[in-house]
Amino acid sequence: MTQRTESARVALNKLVQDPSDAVAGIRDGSVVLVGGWGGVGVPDVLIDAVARLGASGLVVATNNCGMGRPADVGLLFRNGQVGRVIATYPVHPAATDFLARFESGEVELELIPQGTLAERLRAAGAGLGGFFTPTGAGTLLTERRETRVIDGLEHVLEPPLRGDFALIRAERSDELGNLRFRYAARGLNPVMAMAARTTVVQVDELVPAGRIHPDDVHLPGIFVDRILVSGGVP
Amino acid sequence: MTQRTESARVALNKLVQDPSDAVAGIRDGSVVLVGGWGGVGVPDVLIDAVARLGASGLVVATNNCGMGRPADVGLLFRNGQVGRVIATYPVHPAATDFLARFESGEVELELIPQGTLAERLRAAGAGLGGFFTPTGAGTLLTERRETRVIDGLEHVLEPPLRGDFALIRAERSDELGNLRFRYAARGLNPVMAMAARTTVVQVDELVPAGRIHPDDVHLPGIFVDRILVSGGVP
Amino acid sequence: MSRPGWDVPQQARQVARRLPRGGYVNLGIGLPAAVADQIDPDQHVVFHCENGLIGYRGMVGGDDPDPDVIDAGSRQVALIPGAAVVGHDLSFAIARGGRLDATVLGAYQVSADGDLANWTTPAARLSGVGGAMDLALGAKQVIVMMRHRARDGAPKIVQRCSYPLTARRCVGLVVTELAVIEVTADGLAVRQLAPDITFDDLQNATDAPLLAPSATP
Amino acid sequence: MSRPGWDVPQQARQVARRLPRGGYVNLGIGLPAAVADQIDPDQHVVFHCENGLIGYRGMVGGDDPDPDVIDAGSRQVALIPGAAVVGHDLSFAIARGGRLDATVLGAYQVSADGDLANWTTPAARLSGVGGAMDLALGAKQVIVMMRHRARDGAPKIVQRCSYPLTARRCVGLVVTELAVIEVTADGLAVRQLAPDITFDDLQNATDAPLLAPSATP
Repeated sequence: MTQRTESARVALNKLVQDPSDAVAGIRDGSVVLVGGWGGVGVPDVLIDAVARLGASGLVVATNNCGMGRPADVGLLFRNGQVGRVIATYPVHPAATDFLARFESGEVELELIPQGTLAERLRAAGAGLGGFFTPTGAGTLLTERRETRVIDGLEHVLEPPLRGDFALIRAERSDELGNLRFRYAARGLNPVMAMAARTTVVQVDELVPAGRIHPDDVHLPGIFVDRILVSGGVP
Repeated sequence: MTQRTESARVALNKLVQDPSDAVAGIRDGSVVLVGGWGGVGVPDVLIDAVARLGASGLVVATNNCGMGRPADVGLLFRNGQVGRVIATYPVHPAATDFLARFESGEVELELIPQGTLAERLRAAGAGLGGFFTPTGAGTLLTERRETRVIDGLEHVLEPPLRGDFALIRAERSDELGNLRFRYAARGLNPVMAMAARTTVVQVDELVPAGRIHPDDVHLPGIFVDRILVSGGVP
Repeated sequence: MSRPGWDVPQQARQVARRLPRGGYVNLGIGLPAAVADQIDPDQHVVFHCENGLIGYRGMVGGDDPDPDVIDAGSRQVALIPGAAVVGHDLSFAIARGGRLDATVLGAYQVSADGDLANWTTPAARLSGVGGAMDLALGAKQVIVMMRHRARDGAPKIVQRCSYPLTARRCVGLVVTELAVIEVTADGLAVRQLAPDITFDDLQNATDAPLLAPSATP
Repeated sequence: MSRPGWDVPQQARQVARRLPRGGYVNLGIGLPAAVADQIDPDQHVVFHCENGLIGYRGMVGGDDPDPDVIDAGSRQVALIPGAAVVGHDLSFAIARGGRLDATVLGAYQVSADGDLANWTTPAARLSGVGGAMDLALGAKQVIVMMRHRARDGAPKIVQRCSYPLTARRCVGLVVTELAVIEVTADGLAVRQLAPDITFDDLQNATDAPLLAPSATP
């Protein structure tokens, strides 16, 4: 008589060999959290695999909407796979594929403050039902949100943002999925891993269990379901 | 025309030499967050300094209420300095000083689930106005909380828990207050540091800036105001 | 004086062998702590502690005790290769966010429909709650490991809890020194009896009606 | 073609020297990024970037660029001794939790009472917001660093913003290529004029009334 029905996350056998196995299960309409900030920490091989998979009508949460790299999140717009995107900074001049789909009305955009994006992801990961924040209160971005004055300051109620899948990138993983990130490539990757039912990580390097000191783990493997070792799209 | 009036946290000159300087400013009625979980990560020299300072009517947030060590949070109960305590597990048999003050009605107890304590502290640190959680809904512990059904599950609205001071302990600090904790001694120390207007850390070891790799910092120095180097109460 | 049923290590083994292979499992304080000592390493269960240690095991001969490596009851434990440490905020985000495959908790009372009472009694003027509510609500499966009766002999498996609740309808399995009992939609189904215990013994020690092993699928 | 007033490095120095000594300061994208290049190291300002880097500086000769060490505008920067890295959740907890002594942001419009409009224009069909709202609300002091007029010549310091707001009454100081202007309870007080700029020049380029340096305490 369990209350949650998600499949068990197991500490064992997280390693997948093929990019297509890494993204298996992403379906039309899936909510996919895509890590990376600007050009760093981008899970390019996983994005490329989603492009090959061909699922469409995806709801994508991302910081940017593409920076003109061969396989950043822009590829999913180019392929017409995105139905809705939740983003904070979609206006980079190189986000031409997003722009075209947005202009034609094929893609719906939910623009949210960057801190609210991070906090909504974390709220999902932490099992919260939502939170009040003053960020964005009284602006166009929160017109449809419930509001409440707390300590004299107007707050908006933000819901958790849960993903079916998170596609993230890390520098290093051990066999249990304990991750290390490198400088600004950390970004949203850890909170996205927390917020998804299935978290897939692309890592540059795999090391044996025990090689990363327990106090040096950035994100524990309990948040990681599948590990793909790959240095990136050539 | 700033919105916040707290004094500036400066990256410079965080080091204090004397325990009394470390806790200066704690006054009657101050809200003091005291780190440590069970017997580990306990800022004993700082607690001892508060005992010498003699402020009373303190509102203390802590996991436990004492484990019978010479200078754990129990000392503040022994001294009659605590008016109200927010705790998750005050029933350890060694918490005799708390017990006596509680039985006599001198100390008021707010008992909260451990995860809610951590989350309320983090909410304060993250500038949130509160959050909805299912934990504790429908129990005696949340009888006075606002409730709301979210996704079919009853949630309670929990407010942030902000401290005037946080007294925490870390293994190591650099000159800028970047901290490393050791195993289970991490505990509530980092979130308490986030939640307080003034955060004081007792560290076993001080190292020069640059000695801790930026990717190996557990808690950045921006959350730390004062550093006292001390190996503990003899 | 020998008591009927399993001893604590045997009871802990009954819990341990039912934990999901390769799963992440939290162990509460008290009796559940013993499960870490009885797990078969080939099950590859990773134990999570509310204090932020993920991946620990019971101490064995030759282990050096480390004062900062302790379980929820402040008992010395050891870390496995691949262990990780987080603060309480993340430790409870894990528990509350649904990342634990199971938690093993002690209890004062468990009801026929899986209600759990394990943090206070009606008589208590003072109680501790710790992580009980977070874990009972957040883990995918809640296993209760407890003595079958209270010290005063009162049955702890009851039709309806008379003690203040920790969480409703959360318990899936109850392991006492007398039996392993599953909470099912049809009622409390006995899955295994301790060697020297009969079904009638068990029913006599239990307030709520039990379904005998033969009567359950 | 030379334009009147300070060049970008000079303008950045005007901002830099007004940053609190030993303070934690966030720099937004665009013009504010240049402040990291103009800070006096003896001020011991620690720069925070929304991407999670805390403690960076502009590149100097001999620095090795690292692709993962970049500022909010993806410009190469270098880390100082004592730098720390956090994820976006903690980076924005810092910003929203009131830990930043100041943030330097670009703007489309600033009003006489410190309202900030810097994320979209009425004509825009598409906008980005990034961390603007988090920072404008969370930092203890908001400093705007911008060109004095828009590309079409329209004044950007206005009596009342006509563009959608980022946050109300948050801006404390405005530094343009023409002047340093403080938002006070009495109005917009000119604190410093660029060498070749007169007060009348400045007022002519500004929609809101200004208080002349001599008229302000």
